[in-house]
Amino acid sequence: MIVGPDREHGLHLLAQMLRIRRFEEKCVELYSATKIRGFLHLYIGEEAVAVGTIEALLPDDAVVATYREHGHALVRGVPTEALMAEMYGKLEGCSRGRGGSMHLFDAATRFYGGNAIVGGGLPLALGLALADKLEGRERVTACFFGDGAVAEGEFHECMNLAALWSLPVMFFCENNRYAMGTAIERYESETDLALKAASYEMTSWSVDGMDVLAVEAAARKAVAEVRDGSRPCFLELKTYRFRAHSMYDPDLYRTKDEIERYRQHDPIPALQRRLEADGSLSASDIEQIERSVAEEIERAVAFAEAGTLEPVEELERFVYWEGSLA
Amino acid sequence: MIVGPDREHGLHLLAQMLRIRRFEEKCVELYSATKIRGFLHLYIGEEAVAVGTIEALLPDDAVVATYREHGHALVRGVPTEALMAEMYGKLEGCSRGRGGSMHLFDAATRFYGGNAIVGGGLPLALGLALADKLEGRERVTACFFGDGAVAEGEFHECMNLAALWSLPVMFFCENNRYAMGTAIERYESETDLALKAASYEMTSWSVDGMDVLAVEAAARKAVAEVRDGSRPCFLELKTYRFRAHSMYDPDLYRTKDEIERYRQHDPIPALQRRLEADGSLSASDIEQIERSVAEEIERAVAFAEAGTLEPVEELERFVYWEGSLA
Amino acid sequence: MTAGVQTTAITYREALREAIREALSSDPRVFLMGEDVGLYGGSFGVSRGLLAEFGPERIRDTPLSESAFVGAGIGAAMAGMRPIVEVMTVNFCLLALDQIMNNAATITHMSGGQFAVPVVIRMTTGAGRQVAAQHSHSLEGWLAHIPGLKLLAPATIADARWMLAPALADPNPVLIFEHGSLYNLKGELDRDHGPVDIDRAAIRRPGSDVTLITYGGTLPAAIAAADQLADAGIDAEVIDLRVLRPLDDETVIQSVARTHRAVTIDEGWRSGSLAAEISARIMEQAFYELDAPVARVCSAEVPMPYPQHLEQAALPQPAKILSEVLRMLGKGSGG
Amino acid sequence: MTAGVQTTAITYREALREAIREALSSDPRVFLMGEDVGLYGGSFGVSRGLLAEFGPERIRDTPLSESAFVGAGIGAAMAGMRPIVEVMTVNFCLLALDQIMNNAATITHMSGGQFAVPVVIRMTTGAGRQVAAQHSHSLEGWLAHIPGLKLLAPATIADARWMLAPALADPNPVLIFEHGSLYNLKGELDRDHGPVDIDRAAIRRPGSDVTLITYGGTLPAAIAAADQLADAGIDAEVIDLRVLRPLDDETVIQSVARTHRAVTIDEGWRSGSLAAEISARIMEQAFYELDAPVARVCSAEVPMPYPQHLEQAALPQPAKILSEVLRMLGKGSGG
Ligand SMILES: Cc1ncc(C[n+]2csc(CCOP(=O)(O)OP(=O)(O)O)c2C)c(N)n1
Ligand SMILES: Cc1ncc(C[n+]2csc(CCOP(=O)(O)OP(=O)(O)O)c2C)c(N)n1
Ligand SMILES: [Mg+2]
Ligand SMILES: [Mg+2]
Repeated sequence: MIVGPDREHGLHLLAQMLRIRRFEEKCVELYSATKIRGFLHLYIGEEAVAVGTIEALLPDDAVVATYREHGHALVRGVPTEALMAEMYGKLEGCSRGRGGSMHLFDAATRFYGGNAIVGGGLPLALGLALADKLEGRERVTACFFGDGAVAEGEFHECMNLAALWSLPVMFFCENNRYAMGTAIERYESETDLALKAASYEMTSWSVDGMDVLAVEAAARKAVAEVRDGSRPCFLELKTYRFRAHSMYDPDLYRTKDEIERYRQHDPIPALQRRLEADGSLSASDIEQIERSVAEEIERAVAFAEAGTLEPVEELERFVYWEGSLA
Repeated sequence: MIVGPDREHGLHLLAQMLRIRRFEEKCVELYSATKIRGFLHLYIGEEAVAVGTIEALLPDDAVVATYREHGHALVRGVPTEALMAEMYGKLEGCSRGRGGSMHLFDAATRFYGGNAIVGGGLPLALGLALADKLEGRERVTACFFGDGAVAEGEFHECMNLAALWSLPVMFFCENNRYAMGTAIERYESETDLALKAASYEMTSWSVDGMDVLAVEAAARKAVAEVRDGSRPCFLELKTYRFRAHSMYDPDLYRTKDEIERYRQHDPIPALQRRLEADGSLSASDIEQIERSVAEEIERAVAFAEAGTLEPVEELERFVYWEGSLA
Repeated sequence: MTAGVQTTAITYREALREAIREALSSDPRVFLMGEDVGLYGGSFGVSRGLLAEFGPERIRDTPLSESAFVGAGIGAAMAGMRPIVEVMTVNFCLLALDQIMNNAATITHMSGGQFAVPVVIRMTTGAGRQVAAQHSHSLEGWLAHIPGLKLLAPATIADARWMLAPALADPNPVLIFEHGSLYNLKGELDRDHGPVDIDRAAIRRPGSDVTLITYGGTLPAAIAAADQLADAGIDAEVIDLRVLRPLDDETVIQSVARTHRAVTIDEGWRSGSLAAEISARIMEQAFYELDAPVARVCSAEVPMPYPQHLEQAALPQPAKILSEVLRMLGKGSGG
Repeated sequence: MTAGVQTTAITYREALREAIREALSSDPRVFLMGEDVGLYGGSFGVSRGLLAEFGPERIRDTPLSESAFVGAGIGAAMAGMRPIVEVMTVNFCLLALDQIMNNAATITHMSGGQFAVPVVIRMTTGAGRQVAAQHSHSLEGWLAHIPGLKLLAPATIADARWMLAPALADPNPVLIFEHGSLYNLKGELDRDHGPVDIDRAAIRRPGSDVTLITYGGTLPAAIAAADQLADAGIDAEVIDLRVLRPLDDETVIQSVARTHRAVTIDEGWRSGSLAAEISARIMEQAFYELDAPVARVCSAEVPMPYPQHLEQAALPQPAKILSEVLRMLGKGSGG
């Protein structure tokens, strides 16, 4: 049983989840208006995962994420304006507009992307953690990936190497039960993912990813193990996406009923109810959070709209690093 | 406790192991004489594995092996002459001389290579088994690979897919404790390999790979599961190679002591002692086996020596299939 | 349209689906496997409906395990099946390249001609949909480097419909590249056409002043450029290579011998592109026929950027083809 | 040898080892990792002794997990380290190609210039040791297709010794290809030479009648051919490309402008080879200087066969270069 948060922290978690939800709802609108293009993978329904886990990180820790990473970038502190400008492909975006939705990067917050190859970020996370280990820094690298990535050979290689070398990597497996249109039972012979981690001699847990307090508690425990024990941990976060895989997906491979059932566990109302029950949340609190989130997003949209398109002459910049390194 | 074999079967197993041992000892000689070139990976010390496992297969089953596959090809029934001619790179070789030591192929015995990419044969084995399953044939595909291959992503993908699709693949993991110069403790976080298999919901056992009777018994049990249960099994064969990884290897990464310790478990004298104790083996039996093996190898060498080199004009043949298929 | 020929309006996507359906219906050894080919219907909708029609044994959804299932297709082909393996996009085939190069392309030769590998591997290729650096590769020209493979690039509805049967009948591994921009292409399909020749390039537009050589996703750009050139009084021939390996030199060289000028249009990155190979072959086989150096219009050598204006600037466009040809004919703006 | 220059007799292998040792000694951010680089000393003996000298933290043996450890090198480089990753041979880099193309080559651009990727990835390449189809690839010319990478091919002892430091100082991913036939090459090393220029090709033998362009493992064959041509009164210039991406066009084009004839010698398969790119660039930049079409001497388009006579027949040999040049100069045997 997770002890209730203090009022301030509870409101903070709620606000973080709402920031993601409202940001993405706006993205859907902007996608319809063709302001945002390409692939757009929504995190709606899974917000408790990014919010709860990233809560457990220190500012100096690193984050490696997937193509479904708006939420992670937002709560990690990548400026909302820069995020929205990136969605627009504008020069002021956090990747200068070159990356788009799937490739959010931000050196200032040690946000190492946004990786659109399933499993492709895991080796990078190992390397970031190895650098910390070799340099004697007590930092953690948080690596997010989906259940589908577990089937990739890369997952296996990385679990072994991280455990073998005692690398400070925190593996956060976002198990939303689907890899695109394929349910986990249809692509994994053993669906207990935490069990798999154990076969590498890696400590692993599983937690309800729809309960932000449970996520935060588990993440704090796991991250502490990584940081203090200087070894990797694996945390499975059982969650669900309410929306289609991407804007292209007609979502015909699961029933409306199933989606409805999971919507009953929407992490945002769940936390709201809990805080209300505790007496920590009033109607005006909600109103205030919603207002401030709305303003934040409005500002971001205005910023993105006002942003500039990179001159075509600069197309070939950054293929190679400009200048030299220290 | 494995019940002793009848006399005839015992002599057969002994002869099979000796065929491999003597064949490879001859190869070493021929390598020094530069008759054989390129990579040469010896199986000496591991003979009980190929002999015991392949004993459990039916003629129609398929075999997929690695670059350390002389033994498997020999006991599977690829003609010794064709094997030796292949080692020489002669037209009469089982791969027409094009493959060499690492790429022995033989359609007649369903011997699907000889694969020099660690892990590279596993997906092929899946495909062979899938074909059988789709066509409703009750055949087994035996897939051999080393302990080192377990670290490859391919291993993981194939274990999952085989288990998920219930493919009749018999995974034979030849754990000789080293991947080239790296001991298993130095590259696997969890060295209990049968445990790994279990994490795919695949039945797995481990057996003393220096005891050919134990290997045969375990292989028969496992192959029966695959054939009757139409699902994959994993068998770890704990063995050891007495020689270096390849002829290029100075073998400096393990102690002479360690090698000596394992030599005490040499599978050939072990079986010999056992048969002698049972009273099934006399000095003249041994002599006769040795003589017949020596003759077989002499014949093979003579065949290879007399073989022809493919005309240079034929270099570009077989890049594409010649003719059409049914 | 010739009178008497039976045609139907169809999309490139539907043409591919019809070809797969026909293969499944006519040969029990054929099956389709890949990520989301079943219940989802294929990430580009090509296989929609086939699971219901042929069942899960023959329409197999796979885990995200590119190396394993591509290799399994190779093994199944060696055992006599006729697998169609779908790699969702060319971008993910990098994860299966060891299987493709070291097994599919090699086993027939390495076994001294004992085993055929009649597998077909389909993938979507190309950019243009703003899906950025990791999802916009055009690697088919690059993969054409590998001996032992055959590579096809259907650029028309007829090729989408009729290339699969001969590819499956071929005893060698055949890779088929479907450009993402073509799926919604609509046109009339000759219903009685039957299997096409998968050895030869096709002249899509005859002409006498310059040869435009291309394939796949850039065929429409080449045709558009040829139309604009016609307006300027320049008669361009357009060759659709269709087969990227082995290349049909004859069609290219004969055309260049007539036009004396050639431009290759190729969505691959310029350095080491298939366009370079075409240029080198013309150099070797038709040097003395050339009135001007062979030119290339390729993609800019950048990982594809997300914003539309940069992506379009990076890709071969009719305007670039046009200006290349005008420059070659000494009619450039001098810029 | 110029008087006063300090030299030592050394092998190519030792030169590589010295370079790695120097890097490890002078920069604490440098470490070496790969399969069997430690206790075994590297499968080609390059790193022998380094584990004892620098310890297991900086000389890291890895599992057989090419994708994971190459990717880990990329990540460590992004975090400020200077990893040297050894992929035992180019044949196995196929398993790590997704990391190389989609991460190493792409992240700087995709992040809008925020992250440098100063990783060095070394691998042995090439055929000639009868190790057959899966172990004899020459893929470096093919990999030079990928924007965002730099590719080096040290063909001399000096380059083996002096290319690593500038490669590590480079903020971009640098791939270094060591041809297996060169490790035992012995020669004198100028001890005070210091880092070499990794932007330019080198003229290894000046000449005026024809330009032989090559790199890596085929440099000795090109030099041998040039020597034999000299005997026949033909003065060949030999260019060692050294850097396969980005290519140094200037050195090549200036040479061709002097000699008016060029042959590229490349161990890669002919179709889609780096030699094709060289041919296309000469076509584009020096067409009017050419007295004859540019020729290519490449490997036969076969998976490498095991027997020595077939392997040697498949590889570029001095005799083939010679006959190509003689044919070009109209002095062929007419055969
Ligand atoms: C290597 C690779 N194969 C296939 C794809 C196409 N693809 C993109 S996302 C996805 C599903 C991944 O599922 P999961 O890992 O569970 O993450 P989720 O989308 O559910 O967050 C697929 C198949 C890809 N991007 N990379
Ligand atoms: C993918 C790949 N990586 C590296 C190598 C080089 N190599 C050949 S054999 C070998 C060791 C393999 O060990 P194991 O699988 O245990 O088989 P063993 O040799 O012990 O029979 C290595 C590293 C290879 N052939 N393929
Ligand atoms: Mg998922
Ligand atoms: Mg081993």
